[in-house]
Amino acid sequence: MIDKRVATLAEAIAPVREGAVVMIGGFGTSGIPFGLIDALAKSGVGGLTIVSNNAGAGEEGISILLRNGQVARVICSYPRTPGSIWFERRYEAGEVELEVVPQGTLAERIRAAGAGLGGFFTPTGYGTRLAEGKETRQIDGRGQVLEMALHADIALIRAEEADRWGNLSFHATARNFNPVMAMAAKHTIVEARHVLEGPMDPGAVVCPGIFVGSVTEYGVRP
Amino acid sequence: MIDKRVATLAEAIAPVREGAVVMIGGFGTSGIPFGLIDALAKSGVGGLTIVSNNAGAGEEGISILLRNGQVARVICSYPRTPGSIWFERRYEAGEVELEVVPQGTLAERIRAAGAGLGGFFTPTGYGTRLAEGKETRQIDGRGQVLEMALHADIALIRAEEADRWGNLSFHATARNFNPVMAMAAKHTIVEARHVLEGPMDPGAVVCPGIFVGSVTEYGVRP
Amino acid sequence: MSQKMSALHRLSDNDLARRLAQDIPDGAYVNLGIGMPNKVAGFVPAGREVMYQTENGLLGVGPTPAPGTEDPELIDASKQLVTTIPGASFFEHSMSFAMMRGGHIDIAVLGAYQVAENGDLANWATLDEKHPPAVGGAMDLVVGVPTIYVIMRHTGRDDAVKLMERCTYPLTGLGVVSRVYTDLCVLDVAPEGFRLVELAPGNTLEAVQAVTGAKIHI
Amino acid sequence: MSQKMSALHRLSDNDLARRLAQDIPDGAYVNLGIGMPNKVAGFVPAGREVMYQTENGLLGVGPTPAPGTEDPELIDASKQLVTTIPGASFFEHSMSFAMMRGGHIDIAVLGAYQVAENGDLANWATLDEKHPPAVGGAMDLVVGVPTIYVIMRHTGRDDAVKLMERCTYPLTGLGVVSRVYTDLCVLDVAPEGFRLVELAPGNTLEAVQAVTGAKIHI
Repeated sequence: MIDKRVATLAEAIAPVREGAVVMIGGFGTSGIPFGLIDALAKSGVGGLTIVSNNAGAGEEGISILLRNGQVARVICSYPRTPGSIWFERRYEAGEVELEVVPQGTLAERIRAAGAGLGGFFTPTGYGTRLAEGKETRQIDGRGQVLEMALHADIALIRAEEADRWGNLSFHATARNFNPVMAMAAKHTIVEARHVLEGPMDPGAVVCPGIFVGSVTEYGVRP
Repeated sequence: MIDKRVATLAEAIAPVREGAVVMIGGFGTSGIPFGLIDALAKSGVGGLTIVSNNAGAGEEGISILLRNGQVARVICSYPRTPGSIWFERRYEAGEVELEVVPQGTLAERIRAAGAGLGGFFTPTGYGTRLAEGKETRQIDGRGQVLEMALHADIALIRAEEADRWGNLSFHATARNFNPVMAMAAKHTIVEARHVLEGPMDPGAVVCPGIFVGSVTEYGVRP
Repeated sequence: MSQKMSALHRLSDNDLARRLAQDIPDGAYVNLGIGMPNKVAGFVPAGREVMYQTENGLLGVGPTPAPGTEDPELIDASKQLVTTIPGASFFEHSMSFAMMRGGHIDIAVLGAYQVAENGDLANWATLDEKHPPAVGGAMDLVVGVPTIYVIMRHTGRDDAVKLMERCTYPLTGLGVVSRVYTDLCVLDVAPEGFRLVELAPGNTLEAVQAVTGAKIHI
Repeated sequence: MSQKMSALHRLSDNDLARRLAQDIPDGAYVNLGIGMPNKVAGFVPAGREVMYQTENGLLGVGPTPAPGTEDPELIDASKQLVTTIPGASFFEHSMSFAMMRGGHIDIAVLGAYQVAENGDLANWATLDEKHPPAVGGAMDLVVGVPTIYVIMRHTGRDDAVKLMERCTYPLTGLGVVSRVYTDLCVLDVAPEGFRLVELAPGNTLEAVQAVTGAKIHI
C-alpha cells in the first residue's frame, strides 16, 4: 500500500542530514512551507545549502535558519528584499556563501535535475557578470550560456491539498517553485493545508505523487 | 479585447503556408486534432514538415496528408504503427524524409523551443545510432547528448475546453503532446470539444491562452 | 540643485506612468517590473484588455483587492496583494519563465539604473560591493520579451547621468532596450543611438541633452 | 525444430509474465512496455499496490474497462483502452518523460530483440533497412529507470540467439539491463556477465546454455 502520510512535522523533517542541499518552495510570503521550516529550525541540523527564490524576511521562514546559523550557503535569485536582515547580517559577516542565479535559470536548473537532464543552453545572462566563467556559444545567432542541473537532497514544499499517494494541488500564486522543486530532490517533504481522505481527481493533480516522499497536514495559512 | 475564437476550421487553418513546419498533437488515437487535419488536407497546402509522435494510421489523421502528398518530411518517435500504411508507402518510395527522435527527447526539444532555450544535454540515446553526428560529453559521470530546440511555424492542438482567451484544458490521456506543442509554434491553432461562454477557472487552466493563436469549436470525439 | 537642472520641467511619476500607458495596446501580454513600472497598469486607457503577467505564476493580474476580500496567497512579484481578471491562469515557475524567455510576452516595462545608447540595460547591481546582489527575473525578461520599455527618472541622485554612451554598472542585458520613458522625454534606441520621440511639455532639446550622457538624435 | 531445442521446457507467455510479476514489490512505480511486458500487470499478487505509468500521460493505469464504460481518450502506450486506479494523475508529455529520465520510476519492463552480457539492450531496430525505424520511449526509459527488467522468449525465429556476448542490432541503451526473464530461465546481468537466478522447471543448465550466445555463470 502506498501511504505517504506522516503524523508530525518533526517526524517529516527527520530525514534532513547535516550539510544537506535543501530546496524550499515559495515566493515572497506565498507558498512557503513555514511549518516545515520551523521544524527544521527546531531540529538544529546545520551546514545546510538552501535553494530558494528569496533568503527570508523578518523573523520567520528562512530567516530563522539564518539567525540560528544553520545555513552555510544560499542559492537564490533575490536575496535582498525588505526585511531580509538576517541574510544581510550573515552575508556581510562572511558567514554565509551566496550564489545568485537569474530566477528563470534557477527554475530551469531545478527542472533539469528533476527531468534527468545534465544542463541546457539559455540566452539569459549572456554577456553579464552572472555568465562569467561559464561556457557560452552562439545558437541560432544568439549568445547562450550553459547552465547545469541543480539537484537537492531534500525539498520542503507547501501545498493546498494532498492525498495519501502524495498527489498535490496548490492555491493561487502559492504554486510558484513548489511543483518543480518537488521533482528535483531525492526526498520531498510536503506540508499540506488539507490532507484528503480519498484520492484527488486525476485531472486536477498539479504535482503527481511520484515526486513526493511524505505528506503532513499543516492547516495554518499565512 | 482578446477574443481568439474563429468560426470555422477552414478559417482557422488559413495561416498555414506551403513548406511550413507543423506540429500535430496527439498520441495513438487520443488527443489528435482530426478536424484541423481534415481542414489542412482540404486546403491542399503542401511541402509540410510534420512533427508528431506517430505518422498516422489507416485512412485518417496524418495519413490523409501523407496520402495527398502534402508531406515532405516527418519528425517523430514512432512512425511505424499497425496501419501506418501511407507513411510506409511514402517512405519506401523515398517520397518523405524521416527523422526519428526518442519520444522524451522529442517532447523536450519541443518544450525547449517554447521556453526559449537553445538546447540541452540528455543521457537519452547516448552511444546509440540516434546520437551519431551529435555533440556528446560526460556530465556527472554519464554520457550525454546535445539536443537542440525544435521550433514550429504552426501547432495543431486538440483540447477539451477552451475560453475566448485561449486557455485550454484536456481530457484524460488526450493531453499528451498538446500543451507542450502549443508553446513551441509561432501560431497555435486549437480545436476544442467545447468553447466556453465565460472564462475558465484560473487554477484549472492546463495551457495558458498566451500560447494560443485561435480556437474553434469541434465537438466530435473519436 | 544645479542651474542647468532648474530649466527642466519634470513629469510627476503618475504622469510618466500615464504617458507610457498610452503605448500599451489592446490585447497585449505585459510584464511590469517592481516599483514605477507597476504604476503603469493603473493608467492604461479604458476599453483596452491587457493581460499582465507576474513572474510568480499568474497571467491576468487584476487590481488591489477590496478590503475584506484579500487572499494572502494571491500576490504579485512586488509581494503586493492582487486579484485576477477574467481569462487569468495560474502556473508554476518554470512555465512562468518559459513565457518570458520563449518570447510569448509582448512588452516588459522595467526600471533602470542606467541605459546605454546601444540598448544595454543595467538594473540589478551597482558597484557597491557591501550589498549582496539580487537579480530576480530581470535577465530572463530582457532576453525573451521583444519589446523592452524602460521607465525611470532621467537623472539619478546628485544629478547622476543615467542615459549614457556605455553603462558603468553591471549589465542586465545587451542591446535589449527598445524605448526609454523619463520624466523629461521619450527616447527610442535606434541604430544610431538615442533618437528623440518627444519632449515632456516645457522642455527644450538643449536642456535635456545637457543632462544626458549620450547624444540625442532627432 | 532442432534436436537441442526438443529438450527444453518453455514457460507459456502467461506463466512467464506471472513469474516476473512476483518481483514487482508493493508500492512500486512501474512502466510496462508494449506487448509481453504489458501482460505482467495482470499477474501481480493481490494486496500489492503498484502504480503503473504509461508514457502518454497517466500514472495509475487500471485494468481494461467494463463494456459500456470505455473512454476513447483514456488509453495506454499500446493504444489499448484502460481505466484509472485511485491515486492516479494525468500529465503532459514532457512531464511524463521527466518521470522516466529523472529516475522517478522504479522499474521498467521491456521486450527485447537482443540482450548482451554487458547489459546492452537492442529493442528498437533490426538490420532490415527496408522498414522505417521507430524508437518510441524505450531510450528514455533505459537511461532513467534504475531497474530494467527484460521479458522475452529465450530464442527468436529459426532458433536465433537473443542473449549474446555483444548485440548485433542497433542499441537502445548501453549497460542498462538488470535482469532478463525468459521462457527458459531468469538471468541477472552481473559484472562477470549473465548469472543464473533460476531455471524454468524441467530445464538443465546445459540445455539452456546451448541456446544462449554468452556464458551463463552460476
